Amino acid sequence: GKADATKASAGGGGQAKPPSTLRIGYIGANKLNVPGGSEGWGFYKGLSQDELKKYGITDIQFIGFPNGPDLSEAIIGGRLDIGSLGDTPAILAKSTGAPTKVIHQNASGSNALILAKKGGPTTLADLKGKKVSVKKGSYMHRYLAGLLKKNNIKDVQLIHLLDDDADAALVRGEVDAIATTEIRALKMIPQGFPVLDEAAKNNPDLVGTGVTVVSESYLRKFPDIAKVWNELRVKALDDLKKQEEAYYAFLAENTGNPLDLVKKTSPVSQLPRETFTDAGIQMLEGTKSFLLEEKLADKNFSVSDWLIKP
Amino acid sequence: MGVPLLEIKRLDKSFETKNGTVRALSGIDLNVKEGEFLTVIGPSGCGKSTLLKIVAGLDTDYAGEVRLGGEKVAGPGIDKGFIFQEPRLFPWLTVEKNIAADLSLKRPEVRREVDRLIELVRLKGFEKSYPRELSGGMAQRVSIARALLRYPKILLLDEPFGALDAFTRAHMQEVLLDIWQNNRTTMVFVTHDIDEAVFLANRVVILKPRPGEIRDIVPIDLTFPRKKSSVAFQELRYKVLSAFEKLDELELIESAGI
Amino acid sequence: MGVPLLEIKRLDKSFETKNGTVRALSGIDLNVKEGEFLTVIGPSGCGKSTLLKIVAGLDTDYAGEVRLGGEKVAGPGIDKGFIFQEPRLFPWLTVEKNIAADLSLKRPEVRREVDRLIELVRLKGFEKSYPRELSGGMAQRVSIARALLRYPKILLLDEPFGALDAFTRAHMQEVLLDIWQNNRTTMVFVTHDIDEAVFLANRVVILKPRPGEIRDIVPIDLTFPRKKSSVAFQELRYKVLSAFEKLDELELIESAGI
Amino acid sequence: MRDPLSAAASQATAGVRPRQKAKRKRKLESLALGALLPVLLLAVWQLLGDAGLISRLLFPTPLTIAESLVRLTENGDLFEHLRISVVRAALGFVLGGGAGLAFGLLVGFSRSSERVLDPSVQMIRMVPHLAIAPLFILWFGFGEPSKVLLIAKGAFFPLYINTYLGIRGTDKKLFEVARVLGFSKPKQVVRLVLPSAAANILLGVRLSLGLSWLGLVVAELMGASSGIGYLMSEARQFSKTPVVFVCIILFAVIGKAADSLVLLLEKRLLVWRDSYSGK
Amino acid sequence: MAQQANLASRPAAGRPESRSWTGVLRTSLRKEKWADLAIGSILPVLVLLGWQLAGDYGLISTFFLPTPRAIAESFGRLAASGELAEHLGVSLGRAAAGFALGGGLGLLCGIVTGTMRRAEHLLDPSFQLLRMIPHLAVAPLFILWFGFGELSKVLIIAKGAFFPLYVHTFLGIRSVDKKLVEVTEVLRFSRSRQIWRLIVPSALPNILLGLRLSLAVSWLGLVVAELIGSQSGIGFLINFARQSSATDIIFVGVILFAVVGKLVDSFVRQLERRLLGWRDSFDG
Ligand SMILES: Nc1ncnc2c1ncn2[C@@H]1O[C@H](COP(=O)(O)OP(=O)(O)OP(=O)(O)O)[C@@H](O)[C@H]1O
Ligand SMILES: Nc1ncnc2c1ncn2[C@@H]1O[C@H](COP(=O)(O)OP(=O)(O)OP(=O)(O)O)[C@@H](O)[C@H]1O
Ligand SMILES: O=[N+]([O-])[O-]
Ligand SMILES: [Mg+2]
Ligand SMILES: [Mg+2]
Repeated sequence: GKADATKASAGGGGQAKPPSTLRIGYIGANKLNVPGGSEGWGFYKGLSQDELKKYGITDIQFIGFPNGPDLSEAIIGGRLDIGSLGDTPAILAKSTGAPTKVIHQNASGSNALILAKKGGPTTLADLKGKKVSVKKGSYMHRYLAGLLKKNNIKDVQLIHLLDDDADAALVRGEVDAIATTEIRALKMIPQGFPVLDEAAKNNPDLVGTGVTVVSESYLRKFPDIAKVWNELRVKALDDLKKQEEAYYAFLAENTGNPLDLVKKTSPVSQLPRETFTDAGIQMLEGTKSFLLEEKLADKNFSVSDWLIKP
Repeated sequence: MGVPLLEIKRLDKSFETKNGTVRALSGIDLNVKEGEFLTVIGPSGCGKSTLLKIVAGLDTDYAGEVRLGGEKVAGPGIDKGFIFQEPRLFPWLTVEKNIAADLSLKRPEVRREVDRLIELVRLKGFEKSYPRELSGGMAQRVSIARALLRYPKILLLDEPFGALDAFTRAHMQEVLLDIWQNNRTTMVFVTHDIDEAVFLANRVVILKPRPGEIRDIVPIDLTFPRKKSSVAFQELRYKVLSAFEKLDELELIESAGI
Repeated sequence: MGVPLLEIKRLDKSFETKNGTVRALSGIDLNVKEGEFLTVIGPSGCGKSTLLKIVAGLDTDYAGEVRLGGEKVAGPGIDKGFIFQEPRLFPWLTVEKNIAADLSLKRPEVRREVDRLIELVRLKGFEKSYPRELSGGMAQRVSIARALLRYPKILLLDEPFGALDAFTRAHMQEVLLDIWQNNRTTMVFVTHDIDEAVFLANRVVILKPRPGEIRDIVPIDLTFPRKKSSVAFQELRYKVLSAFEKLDELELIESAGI
Repeated sequence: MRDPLSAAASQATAGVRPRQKAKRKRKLESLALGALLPVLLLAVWQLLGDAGLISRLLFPTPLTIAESLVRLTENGDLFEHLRISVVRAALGFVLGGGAGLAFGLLVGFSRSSERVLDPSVQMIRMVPHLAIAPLFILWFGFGEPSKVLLIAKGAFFPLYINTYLGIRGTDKKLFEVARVLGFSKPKQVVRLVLPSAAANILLGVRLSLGLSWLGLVVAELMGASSGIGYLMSEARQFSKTPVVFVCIILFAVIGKAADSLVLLLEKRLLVWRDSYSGK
Repeated sequence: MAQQANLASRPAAGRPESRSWTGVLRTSLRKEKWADLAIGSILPVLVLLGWQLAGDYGLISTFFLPTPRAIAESFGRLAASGELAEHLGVSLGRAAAGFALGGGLGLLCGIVTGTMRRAEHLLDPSFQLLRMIPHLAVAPLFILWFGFGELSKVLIIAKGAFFPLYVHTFLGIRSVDKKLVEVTEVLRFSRSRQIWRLIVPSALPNILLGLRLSLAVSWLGLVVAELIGSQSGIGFLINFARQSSATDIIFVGVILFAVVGKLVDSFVRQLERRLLGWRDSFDG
């Protein structure tokens, strides 16, 4: 992959000119039609656009997806150049042969929690023989399954439910617990649902990470994209650190979530400066082996080959 | 013949249409005694079918009074048999099921009676045919059999023999007279055939059109069986004819030989 | 009268139904000359409508030969006018539009002709009425006007006057004879009325039923205008009657006075 | 004149056999014609895939899909998924379609219930399935009841509206006949309205059946662990595209088979019709 | 021919009388319409009332089912900001385009397969197969083929709108009375005249029914069509609200779906009433 890319740029004789259009996918139905994080901020403020213009990229399109597999499919189909999604769906797609490379990992991205129903289980061990709902194929799935394995809790029945369906099932008491995102959990906790576990607090190795992937075909057209992208990102990060309140307000408006919850769940302090960290790569490896072990992913692949390290 | 079974008083009926009001009937006064055979003639569109439908209770939107057996007609019912101008068969039912209609052919008395009527209207062999497989006259005979099956107190017939050839028609006239005489069914019979009107009736009602009014009522005091060639018959026939239309039309009668 | 316009040779027709085969027509041999007025009578269900439909080209599933103007009849066409036994009006079109059918009333010659025909069939004032607002006879007159509008070379009429009262019927007979004499239209006219058959025809074809076969053809060599009361007319009428049915039925004729 | 059939029947049997043969031939012809497009599509698809003109990752070729189908059938899982889905769809159809039929009859028959009920029914018709799934779970849980109910909601409307309008299409002339013959209300329904509305009701059945079947996709999104709809969404979540296609094709083929079954029924029930059959 | 004069003359008083009569008819009709509206609202109003009370007394979880008042407040907020009108406009545009395309094709294909048996044998089985392919499964494929723009959204809606109109047009045509077909044959209607003067009017009740179902499918199809790569529309509004569990906004969307859908449906029924005035059929 990487060799290909260099060959392409060498063959082009100097600077290959990327297409004027760049298509970026993200997960969510965001009002401002940009992703969150420093990447989103850069585009929100117009900083990144200015930079990309230098490379002749004048038309930047954003596309929101309801979930990871849809985004992966769009990349495979050549409809997207770059996409940010959860590590679990990205690995699953890669294991089926998706032509992607990772250009950035947000290692401390996604916290998840296990909430129990009222009057239900009070400890993780109580989950034995119970029903727990989760959106299968998501990072919560990986977290829950990893957690159960780690604690050697058997006979747990995993129920596939979409997020708001899961909340309803919990309220009704139809499931004994749910594995859910932090922000959704924060809305449920005040209603009296006890927390059985929190990934970031108790099992930092199981939090979801987010990856930004680029399609191999785009990489051939613009071999420097990884470098350029990360430069943009760092620049945006520096900018947003100067105005944290404005950043939170942006996130709240973009996602429709209340400001206080946004501050809690997406603190600026967690936005990484590095392109990759060892801990992050460790987590990717862990997730991959887990998915293979569980037979959720078909084929093995090399994580280090997958990443475009600076 | 008994008390008046059917009383019609100052009956007025108009239809409201997009193009204005069509006055179909106006000031109809008529009594029909129990067991009487009344025939109704009149030009096309003069309101004969409308009158019959009102008596049947199918149309209750009129001015005036219509009483049957002393009571206001509220709606249709099996005591009032009706033979429509068109056959109106249920296309999804075979001949025998059309005749039985809502009665079950599994009941032996229904089965027997339906078979008898099919023979009477000369449709043996077509019991299991669907309406689309019948000729016009055959369909009309099915609809006659259907009405006869119920032995109503009063039978309202709207040109029932219009699609029948002369011989089948004569046969059906005999059948009808038989039923009338055996069951004392009161008959109100609309026809276009003046001979038929005189041949069957105790009285012939002649309507004139636009609005439909009674022009004349001619009593036919001939005994049964009647002979159409008899002088008395021909005289009455002429009387009905002259009542039917004004004199200048009678010239047409002469020449056309109606 | 010219060459044979319509030639029918050894025509056989049966219907396959769930209950077996119904033989509707068998061994029909018939020639109709150009400009001839042919009437067809026969008992209900004997195959008259079936015969007409085959001539019209509506039914091509038969054995034998049917040629019109020397050519095999391949399908229906405006050179062959057809008046169906039932009115068959388009329920969504007004009277005038039903008559115009596929012709546009915006064309002045169509408009004029439609108006003339509406007057002729006595429906003035009902141009804008829908079929459901018409009486049985009125609907039938609309369908007659529709067929007349096209001035076909041959006109096939299936009991066109069945739902008309005696006077309207006499009027329509006059109208038809006028058209026939002015345009030399060839007519094949099915009727149940023996008087009518004799009154209009050059020849009367008498069918017998099951299977439909030609029992007899009676030439009517009376000049027009004809008088129904004339002795010559009555004689021909009797001839047709006796050809129509066997002798024992003739007794019925006597008594019923058909 | 009294013996129309028997004499004629024997003579005609000779003509029956060739007629039947012709009929069978026509049937085969139409079948072949109908298979033409799907077969062509599959062939082109396979060729394009083999030639590398379409992404085999996104559009696994028919052969790959077939292999995947074989693999799925080998352990018998697929049949179990299918069985469960068919039962769900059938229950939902019976419940929703049955209610649609009943309400359609009620509203079709009575002006007053039409005025009270129809506006609300029409509004509920316009409520999106996906948006209210959480409410279904809240009220009915995510067990069988809510799945069946969600399917039933979809199945309700086509049958409702076709029954209702089928009844309103009944010829008034025949209604007059029924009244004159003194049909009781139930007899009016059974002997007049249902046969007359039969064509529309059967169409409603076809559409409802289709929606019940397709409704599985959304219904089995709600906490299912079995069923073909579940199999499909799970395969999507895990990017197992051949399995997704196996499911899509199963949806299409089984749905079409059920549809054809109703068509067959229709042909039998509507033999009495005398209507246009195309050129 | 005095009879003819008779036939022609209408009662002299006919005209003015009839005018006043139609006037009466019209006002009574209008009255009836208001009465219909009132009666039709009884159920919804009762439901709303019960819902509000149940919410106020804590009988239902307002987290999942906000009270009508809360929904109305959200509605007011969104409407005041002009957001709602914009989403609605965009969605109406998409639904209309998708409906026009899919419904139009459905009508056309229905006419083709309905009137030509060979075309039926060739196309109908494939159409029926396609009908049984789940919406949610093809939406991603459409995006692969046609991109994220309006085109794929419109096409997703069109796919849904196609089938009801197709199936109903086909059925309507195959229900045309053969007797009337014979009339057009005898009068030698051209093929196009036969279609427009006989087959379409006669199939119209069914076509209009198909129209209503197609419109509904187009409208509801927005939820799926606006799932991927959307920034506006009622479907997006609902998806956005789902992302942040804003149930009050979800309900604003759901209610908009119901109300607008019902309005469009009522419009078609009005059309139905006008176009099918000639019918002589049972009216309850
Ligand atoms: N439903 C209706 N709406 C409007 N006008 C109608 C309706 N029914 C009948 N009419 C009109 O009422 C008049 C009388 O019609 P009716 O059917 O009673 O005539 P009829 O005497 O039976 O004629 P025919 O002998 O031709 O059957 C006609 O002018 C007809 O146009
Ligand atoms: N479509 C059909 N399928 C089966 N049998 C039919 C069909 N059409 C007509 N028949 C049969 O063919 C025979 C002749 O019918 P046809 O309509 O020609 O009679 P007709 O002479 O016109 O009678 P009528 O004077 O009663 O109109 C009848 O026995 C009828 O049952
Ligand atoms: O992006 N995820 O679906 O986790
Ligand atoms: Mg009448
Ligand atoms: Mg006939």
